Amino acid sequence: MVVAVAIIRMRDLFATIMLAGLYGLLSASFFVTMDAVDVAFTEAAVGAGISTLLMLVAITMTGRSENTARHKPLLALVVVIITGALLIYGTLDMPFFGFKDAPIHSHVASRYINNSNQEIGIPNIVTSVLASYRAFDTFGEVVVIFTAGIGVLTLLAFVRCASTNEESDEIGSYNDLMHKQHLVVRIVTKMLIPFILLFALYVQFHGDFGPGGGFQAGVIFSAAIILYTMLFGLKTARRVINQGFIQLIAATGVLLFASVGVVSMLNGGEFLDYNVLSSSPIAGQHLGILVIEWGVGCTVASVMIIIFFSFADRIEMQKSIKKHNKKNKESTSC
Amino acid sequence: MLVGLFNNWIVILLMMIGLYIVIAHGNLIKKIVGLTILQTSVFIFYISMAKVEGGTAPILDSKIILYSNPLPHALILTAIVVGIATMALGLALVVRIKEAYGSVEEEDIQRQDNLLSPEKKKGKQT
Amino acid sequence: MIIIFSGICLLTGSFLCVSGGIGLLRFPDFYTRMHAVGVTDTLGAGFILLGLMLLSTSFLVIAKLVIILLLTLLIGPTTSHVLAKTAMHNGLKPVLNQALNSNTVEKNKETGSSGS
Amino acid sequence: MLTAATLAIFVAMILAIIRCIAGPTLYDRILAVNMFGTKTVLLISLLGFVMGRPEFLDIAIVYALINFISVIGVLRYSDTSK
Repeated sequence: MVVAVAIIRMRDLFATIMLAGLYGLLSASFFVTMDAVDVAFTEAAVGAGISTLLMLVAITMTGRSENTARHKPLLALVVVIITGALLIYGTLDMPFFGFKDAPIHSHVASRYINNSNQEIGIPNIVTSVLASYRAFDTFGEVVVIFTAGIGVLTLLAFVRCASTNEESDEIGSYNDLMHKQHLVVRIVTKMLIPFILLFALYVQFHGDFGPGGGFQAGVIFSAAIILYTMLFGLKTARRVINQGFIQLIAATGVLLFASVGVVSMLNGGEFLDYNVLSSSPIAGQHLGILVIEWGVGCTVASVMIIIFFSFADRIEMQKSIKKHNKKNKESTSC
Repeated sequence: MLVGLFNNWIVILLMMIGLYIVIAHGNLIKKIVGLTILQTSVFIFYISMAKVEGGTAPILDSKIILYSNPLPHALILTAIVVGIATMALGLALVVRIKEAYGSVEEEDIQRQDNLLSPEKKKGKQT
Repeated sequence: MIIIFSGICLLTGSFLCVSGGIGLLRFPDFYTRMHAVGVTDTLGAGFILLGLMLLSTSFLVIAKLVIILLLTLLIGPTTSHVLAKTAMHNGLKPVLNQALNSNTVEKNKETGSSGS
Repeated sequence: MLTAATLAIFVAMILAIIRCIAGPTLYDRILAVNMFGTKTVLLISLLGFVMGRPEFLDIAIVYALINFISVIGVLRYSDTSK
């Protein structure tokens, strides 16, 4: 909370973003104390890692300082205080914290807790709710993420001219430069990246039994790729992972999710009803959840990578434009 | 007696801070940070509703009887990832605005718009 | 017996963590702060994880704790190294002179009190 | 013993937050965030033991990894921003 207040006061945007990252860490540890391990998992990977990075990248393009003038702070304060007072008045009727018989616990939740072991057969209730009971919701979320990826692509993408010869030279020189500058980090990173990828796969397939699942695994996987990109340069990373290939994977994830639903419809059930996928209902549920989590993981990972790549691309393009401008100026002045 | 509502008040305070940043600050990136705070306050609200006194995390085990409510966890889990995707979209918009206007301050952008629009009207009339 | 050992480890680790925090707050310039944090952080984390390892019973938990321990051992020094290198690269000079040193201490106190 | 260690880590975290808010230079802030991340790893593994379900150490592993990645990223882009 103190951090949030400090965020208002801070004028240097860089400091603001560091504080925002800290805030993400804090809220994630709050989630752990509130028993929400899955949520803490996601918030750890997203709030503290990727969002901080994205904001930083955006800031390098937009400049770091903030204008001092704030328009109508008094009016804003009045509006905020009135809203807050109304909301606090509203909370007076809320059930107390940790109360067992609160209305939220009395409708569907008890059914999820009591019956999911027989109906779905996996220990992690959050995964079973996410991937089986409310699979249609999750499908919607995945589509939203996919759309956001497309949106970022359309906003930031540009046509690259293919000049392979120059590129390879550039990569070589860049590599030498970076190798001298960040020798230790690069070697440590090379050691770490396989473990991160392996851990992402573990999270992906262990989601049925412990905290984890497609969303978290996707974010961790993309974090590994982003780490590689930051230290070895965008062009090298593009050689490893082709842009078209990631876009294909993103679309494949969504399609995989949808096709599970269609297959279950063809087998005589309803959309996303896994009971009919296999001979026994529980085996069907296992299969369905596994495939769906895989689809979610694919989409999330590739969308995150796409977003980061397009931001990084922008930076490189702006740099090269600046270089061009400088060269032009020099030539005109001569 | 009112101590039981303490968590709600903290959430509301956070929400107000986020709202204040969104309204009162001109910088677009700062506004996005404010939105993130607002978003996180909503997450905290849901998660604190799901907590049951004496319960543990909703992963089944033969020894444990009382669990926290898994439904809000599932909702918030997806909401976080969707949140970052939309945030990335917002940041992309900000970057494009910076390229088009040369500034990310709301007032500068509005001033440039106001300068532009009368000329357009004139152009239409002639 | 094991419980006593783990208690000793946990206490040492937490003492190191707190002393690292105090060092982060009280030391005059960036490099000394980094020294305080970089040294105590890794050692404190190691001790606390060792204490937890002694407490845990199942094999899986111990394996995970060992993984965390290895990660902190690998990552902690690396980040300190990169931080120091980047700070040096971008022209942040360490305070070497004694007189200068006391000056910066006062300055830091001022900025600290006004900032917090 | 566990509670004592948890409290100590809380104190260290609060000190790190103060340094992060007050920190005169950028690198002080990064350092504070880095230390905060390490402390969070420890706090989560301790909390798992306090609550009696130490299976949740995966979260701590993710923290350790993500902390490293974000610090490297911050340094990388603070370099180019000048």
